[in-house]
Amino acid sequence: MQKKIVTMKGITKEFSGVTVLNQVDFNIYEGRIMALLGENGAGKSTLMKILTGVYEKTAGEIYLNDQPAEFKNTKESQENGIAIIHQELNLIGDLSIGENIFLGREPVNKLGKIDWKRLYKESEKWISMLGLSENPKELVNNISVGKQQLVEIAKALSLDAKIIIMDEPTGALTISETEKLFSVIRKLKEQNHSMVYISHRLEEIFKICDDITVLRDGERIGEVPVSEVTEDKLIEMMVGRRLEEQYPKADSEIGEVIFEVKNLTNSFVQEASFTLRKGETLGIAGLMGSSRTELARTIYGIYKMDRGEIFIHGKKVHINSPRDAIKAGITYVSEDRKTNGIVLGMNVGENITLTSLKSICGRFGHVYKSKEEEVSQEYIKNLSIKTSGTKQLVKYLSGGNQQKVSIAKNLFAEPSILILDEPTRGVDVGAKKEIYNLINKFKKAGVSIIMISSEIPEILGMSDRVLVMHEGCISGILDTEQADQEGIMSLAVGKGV
Amino acid sequence: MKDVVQKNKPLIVLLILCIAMAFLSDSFFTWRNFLTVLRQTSINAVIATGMTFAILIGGIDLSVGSVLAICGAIAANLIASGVDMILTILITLFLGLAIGIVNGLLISKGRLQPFIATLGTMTLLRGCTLVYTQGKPIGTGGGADSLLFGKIGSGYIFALPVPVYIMIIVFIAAYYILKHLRMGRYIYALGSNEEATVYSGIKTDKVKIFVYGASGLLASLAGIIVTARLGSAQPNAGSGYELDAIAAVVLGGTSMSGGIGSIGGTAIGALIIGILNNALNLLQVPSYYQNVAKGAVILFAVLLDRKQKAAR
Amino acid sequence: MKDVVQKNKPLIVLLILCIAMAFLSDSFFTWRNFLTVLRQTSINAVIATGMTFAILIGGIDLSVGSVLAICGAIAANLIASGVDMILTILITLFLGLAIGIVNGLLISKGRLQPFIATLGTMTLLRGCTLVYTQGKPIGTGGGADSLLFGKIGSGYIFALPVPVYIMIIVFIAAYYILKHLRMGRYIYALGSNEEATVYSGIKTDKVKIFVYGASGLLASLAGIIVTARLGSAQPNAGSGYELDAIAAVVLGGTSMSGGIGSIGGTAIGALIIGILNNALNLLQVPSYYQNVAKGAVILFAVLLDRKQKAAR
Amino acid sequence: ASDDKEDTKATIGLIVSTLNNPFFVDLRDGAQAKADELGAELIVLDSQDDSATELSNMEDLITKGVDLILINPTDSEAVGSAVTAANDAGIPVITLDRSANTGDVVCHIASDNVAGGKLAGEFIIDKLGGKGKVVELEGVPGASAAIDRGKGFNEAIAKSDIEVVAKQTANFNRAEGLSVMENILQAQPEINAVFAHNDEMALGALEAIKASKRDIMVVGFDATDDAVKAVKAGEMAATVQQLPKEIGAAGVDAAMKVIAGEKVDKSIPVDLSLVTE
Ligand SMILES: Nc1ncnc2c1ncn2[C@@H]1O[C@H](COP(=O)(O)OP(=O)(O)OP(=O)(O)O)[C@@H](O)[C@H]1O
Ligand SMILES: Nc1ncnc2c1ncn2[C@@H]1O[C@H](COP(=O)(O)OP(=O)(O)OP(=O)(O)O)[C@@H](O)[C@H]1O
Ligand SMILES: O[C@@H]1[C@H](O)[C@H](O)CO[C@H]1O
Ligand SMILES: [Mg+2]
Ligand SMILES: [Mg+2]
Repeated sequence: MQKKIVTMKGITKEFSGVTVLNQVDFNIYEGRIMALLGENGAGKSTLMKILTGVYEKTAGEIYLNDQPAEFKNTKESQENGIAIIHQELNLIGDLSIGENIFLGREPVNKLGKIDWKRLYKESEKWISMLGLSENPKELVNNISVGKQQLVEIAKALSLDAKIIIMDEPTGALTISETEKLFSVIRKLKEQNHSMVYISHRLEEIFKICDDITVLRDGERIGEVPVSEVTEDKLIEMMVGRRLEEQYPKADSEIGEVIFEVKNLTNSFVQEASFTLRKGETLGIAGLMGSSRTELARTIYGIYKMDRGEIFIHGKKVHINSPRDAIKAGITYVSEDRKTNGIVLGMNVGENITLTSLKSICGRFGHVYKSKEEEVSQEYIKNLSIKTSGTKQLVKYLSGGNQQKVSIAKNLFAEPSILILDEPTRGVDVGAKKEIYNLINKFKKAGVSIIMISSEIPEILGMSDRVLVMHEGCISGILDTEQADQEGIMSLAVGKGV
Repeated sequence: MKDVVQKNKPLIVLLILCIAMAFLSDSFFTWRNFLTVLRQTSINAVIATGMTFAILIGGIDLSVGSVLAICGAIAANLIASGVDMILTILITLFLGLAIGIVNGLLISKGRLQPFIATLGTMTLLRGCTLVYTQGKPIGTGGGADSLLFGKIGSGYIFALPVPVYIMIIVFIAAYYILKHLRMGRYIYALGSNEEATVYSGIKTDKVKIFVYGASGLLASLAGIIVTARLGSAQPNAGSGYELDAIAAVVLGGTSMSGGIGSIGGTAIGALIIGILNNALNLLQVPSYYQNVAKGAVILFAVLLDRKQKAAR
Repeated sequence: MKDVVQKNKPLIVLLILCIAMAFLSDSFFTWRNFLTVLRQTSINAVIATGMTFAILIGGIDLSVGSVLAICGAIAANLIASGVDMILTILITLFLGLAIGIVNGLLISKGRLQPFIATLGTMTLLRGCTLVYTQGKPIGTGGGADSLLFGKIGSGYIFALPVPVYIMIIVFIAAYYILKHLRMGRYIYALGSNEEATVYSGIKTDKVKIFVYGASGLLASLAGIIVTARLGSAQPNAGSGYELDAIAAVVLGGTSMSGGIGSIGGTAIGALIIGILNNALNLLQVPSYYQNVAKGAVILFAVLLDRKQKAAR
Repeated sequence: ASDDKEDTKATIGLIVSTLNNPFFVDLRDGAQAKADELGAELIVLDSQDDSATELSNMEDLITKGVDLILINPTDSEAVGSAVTAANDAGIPVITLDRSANTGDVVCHIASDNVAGGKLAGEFIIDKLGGKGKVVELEGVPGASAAIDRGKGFNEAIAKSDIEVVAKQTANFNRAEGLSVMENILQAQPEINAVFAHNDEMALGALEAIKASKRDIMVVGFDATDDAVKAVKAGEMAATVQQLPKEIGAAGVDAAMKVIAGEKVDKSIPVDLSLVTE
């Protein structure tokens, strides 16, 4: 066996009386990559936050190189050679890329003045290593979520830590970015760095990890070398049962065209035109930064259109705000749930009913609480949202469960057109399947779906047609039958099929 | 259990204050003094209720004191010139509402930061009041309506002062809005996450206008009470009242960053401040020391109630 | 190009004001009046610099006026009792710094919301000033050191008033801190995203203590200037100054929610307010209308400078 | 337009400590009326009770180049710098209502607040027959009027058997006069008289006393219209009259004389009197 660089023993964590980690053991081996797997809410992020001093553990011991270690904050863990890339982005939007990478460790001259030249030169080095060509002086607010994710990774790498923890680093990355990241990870491994890798994408685990630790409901299920498991076995360990087919696409009846976009143009999107039929799923693929999100948000009334028309049932509609969109039967599940998908400070029930609160209100705006309880219970059940109840604050749910609340909230508005922007980002395999089943269910009920996704297998598995974007333009629309990974990729990079 | 204590910390401060006073002063625990405290609290309580709305959405309304002053002056003038009491009240409330709506428009459509927008209207309206009153108090005169109007400030109904009824009605209405109406839900949502609220199809502009409108309306109601009690409107009435109202709201456990808080808390906060003022007088604390005591109690109370989350 | 205009809107307001005044008053564009305006601006500018730090981290410091008062009183007393000028200044600045650090501790370690923490210390320190001065002004006496001390307020060096030098030095130091020192980066980071700043291993408590300490220090510096100018310290000195300082910061384009803003902006904001006060007097605007005008200008200036992002 | 003064017309600056108090509004009105009568231009600036603003006002008037400055100081100590600034610019200064401790002043026109406080004290001694319990409502802590009136009043009653049972600030403010008096009424079973440092507080206290249905004599200060009305109606016992209009008028009168090169007395007292029923 390899040398253990970190040993966590009997880690228990309670949040206001609720045990989320129970006697968990966890190891990190020198020069190896440990995968940490488990369903949403299994406790993966919490375990890593305990290791890096973000949370205090309730019980248990931590050893670094066989020495007892306990870090009171991120700074201490950094000083001891542990870097972490958190699941949720933690960048300062109003600072530049370079400033973010070196935040807290700015190079200074003898008088304490920041050495800007060096700072930007070094940043450039780190981001270009990850294939990011952005100017390091650019404000983080002005780059897309995917690029922000890369900046976050660059920041962790620049710490030059012995141990690097990556909590779902590829959530916002496309395939080529992910490949780039993997090559960096391999290089680091060759240099004897150790890593923890958390991801819900099992194929990634098989590609780069050496060992796997599986958590389920806060308990450690086991630790195995990658070479000794199959994907099915892993899934069974994670969810405690076998899962059937990955993409259960339902063949529903596809009806007439109910939605049409003509020549939609603004600062993000040029001359976008497409149609959507009743009961159809239209996948939208494209590289990071291809403005898929912006297209969706323009339709949803967040961004203004400079030109173009939108028709629903052949009738032209004017959408100037999300409210108009919802009224027209369109809802949007955001890719960025923390900032605009859900209200973290409100409870599960209140979030689910927010968009369509009117439907459970009396004439004078009185909210019927019993009705609210009833419908939110229903959604919690249907979407298997892991929560202690409707009154649980959403901020205390795990990332994947927050995503489900975000979807529930949009479903409650009973849309005829549902836009899903990266709906399974950060969602575990079991929950993913549930989301796919839900998509099918609504499809069958005649809802039309637009699904933006960076996972091409998911696009291929779930959509009837695939729309591919490249730099703000629609570079092609394919029937799924004719589409394959290569075809989509070549459209995405701007080459014709 | 721990949760119950956490939630009721403002109440604990209130109790400590009451118990201490029971030992320190004989006159404190009397029915009469109880009514006096309630009546004195009512003005701040009414303003603080509007302030609670503003703070819940992550905003603030610094203009309340000036709104109180201009509305009070106009009410006094109307009554003095023989306008019917009911009509006077309606006009005054309407004015307060209108000013509040202007604040709301500046903040929503004008996209101004609430602190600075209401700092602007606070300054502007104080100027208007000085111009309108020419720096002198306006009496309500001695007419029949004036006497009736005075009852709003000093009258009794079934042994309880009229302003206390007003305060209670305002509390109940605000509680109902926040707890049971859609608008209340939107107020909390807006205060917690504005962007998500917009994405949920809620007209946040309307919510903001409602909130500042309500705050203006309640400030004018407070102006009516003050003017009725004194039988005259002072040009510098209400200055500094915004700070008392904010203190009441925060002592009541509402977070200045929005989204968290309740009217019940504000009621307790207003009572703490009312009792504190009463206590300082009853205990004959020399004037120079009163500010010291007030500052210390505010700090003590909020330190006790500090949130888990770090503030900036 | 659009960006340049957007960034320089405060400057545009300032220019409009100056150009308008050039037409309206002969006495405005004179070297004398220029110096007068700068000297008058210096006190608010020094306070506003500290306030810029506080607002940049998303906080606020309401206690500046009271810090000014207590520090001024102590300085006056020291000078009057014959303490050496330099020593007096050092003691006073140290006191301001210490008070500021207490604010910082209440807010960081005590986890209090800055508005309420500094509202508490503002009230408390005003009380302390009254107790210390017994409500009476404290003169600096007539000694040699007193005359020298007075020069800090009214002296000239190479035809420029001393307070103007102080103001310029404060601006440059603050600019350098914000632009080129690590602490400056942490201030912006903290104001922009506190959680992420913590995750980056930055001791945010230290940043907060630095910021409020600086604000206290600068308020005491302003207290020294005021006391030196007047030759005496008033118990009510500085009340309301926090609002002028905040107005200067916000007029300068700094966002009340933190993370965005600059010292250059604050300098312009303070000048706008200084020139406005000067202009209203030169134009003989009747005093009641001055508040109206001031409120209107503040609103106009911020409406012009409103951010793209919606405010609550 | 420009701020040029017409050649013939005298321009007088008037800096008032605050204009949201009726007393000073009367002072201003008296000055304005006199200025209109004598054909002078009067520029009125408000210091908003802040000494630094006062100094700024002074500087701005110097910039404007007025012929003479009438100043009602926010505070006798702090006004020194402002007066000195005018001295340096060669502009004569006259103080109104409150004096200046430093700087050269052509003349000081005022009624004496200490004397006024005494007057009120003696009136109460007389009415209560030399003994009883009184409440003192104090003005803004630190304001010179509050300090002086309190001083005169307490000096006067020190010679009698009158006891001050409560002494609290109501900040010269009517609404606070009401609530502070209400609270004092709770604590004190026996009160014979109230002395308030100004009429605003006295009128507030009066409301509280009326509501309590107790029989307590109220004496105020300033003789504002409201207070005089209350005295005439038998609700208030008395108020010390300071004749602020006359202070203002006398100020302009003296100013014109100084501008014309005539000599004026160093100190011009304005009568104090007690307004009673
Ligand atoms: N600060 C907190 N307060 C209360 N409960 C919390 C807190 N943080 C996490 N939890 C709970 O702890 C459990 C584990 O959460 P954690 O974020 O570690 O899950 P995860 O395995 O990372 O899930 P995901 O794959 O969705 O990211 C969840 O049930 C979550 O609701
Ligand atoms: N706030 C902003 N200001 C300016 N440009 C922006 C902003 N947000 C995004 N952009 C630009 O818009 C373009 C598209 O954005 P984005 O990367 O989100 O598209 P996407 O196709 O949805 O990609 P992703 O897979 O990351 O969601 C990018 O070029 C990005 O830099
Ligand atoms: O003389 C005036 C008035 O009495 C006023 O009420 C308060 O300030 C004093 O100086
Ligand atoms: Mg996680
Ligand atoms: Mg996207």
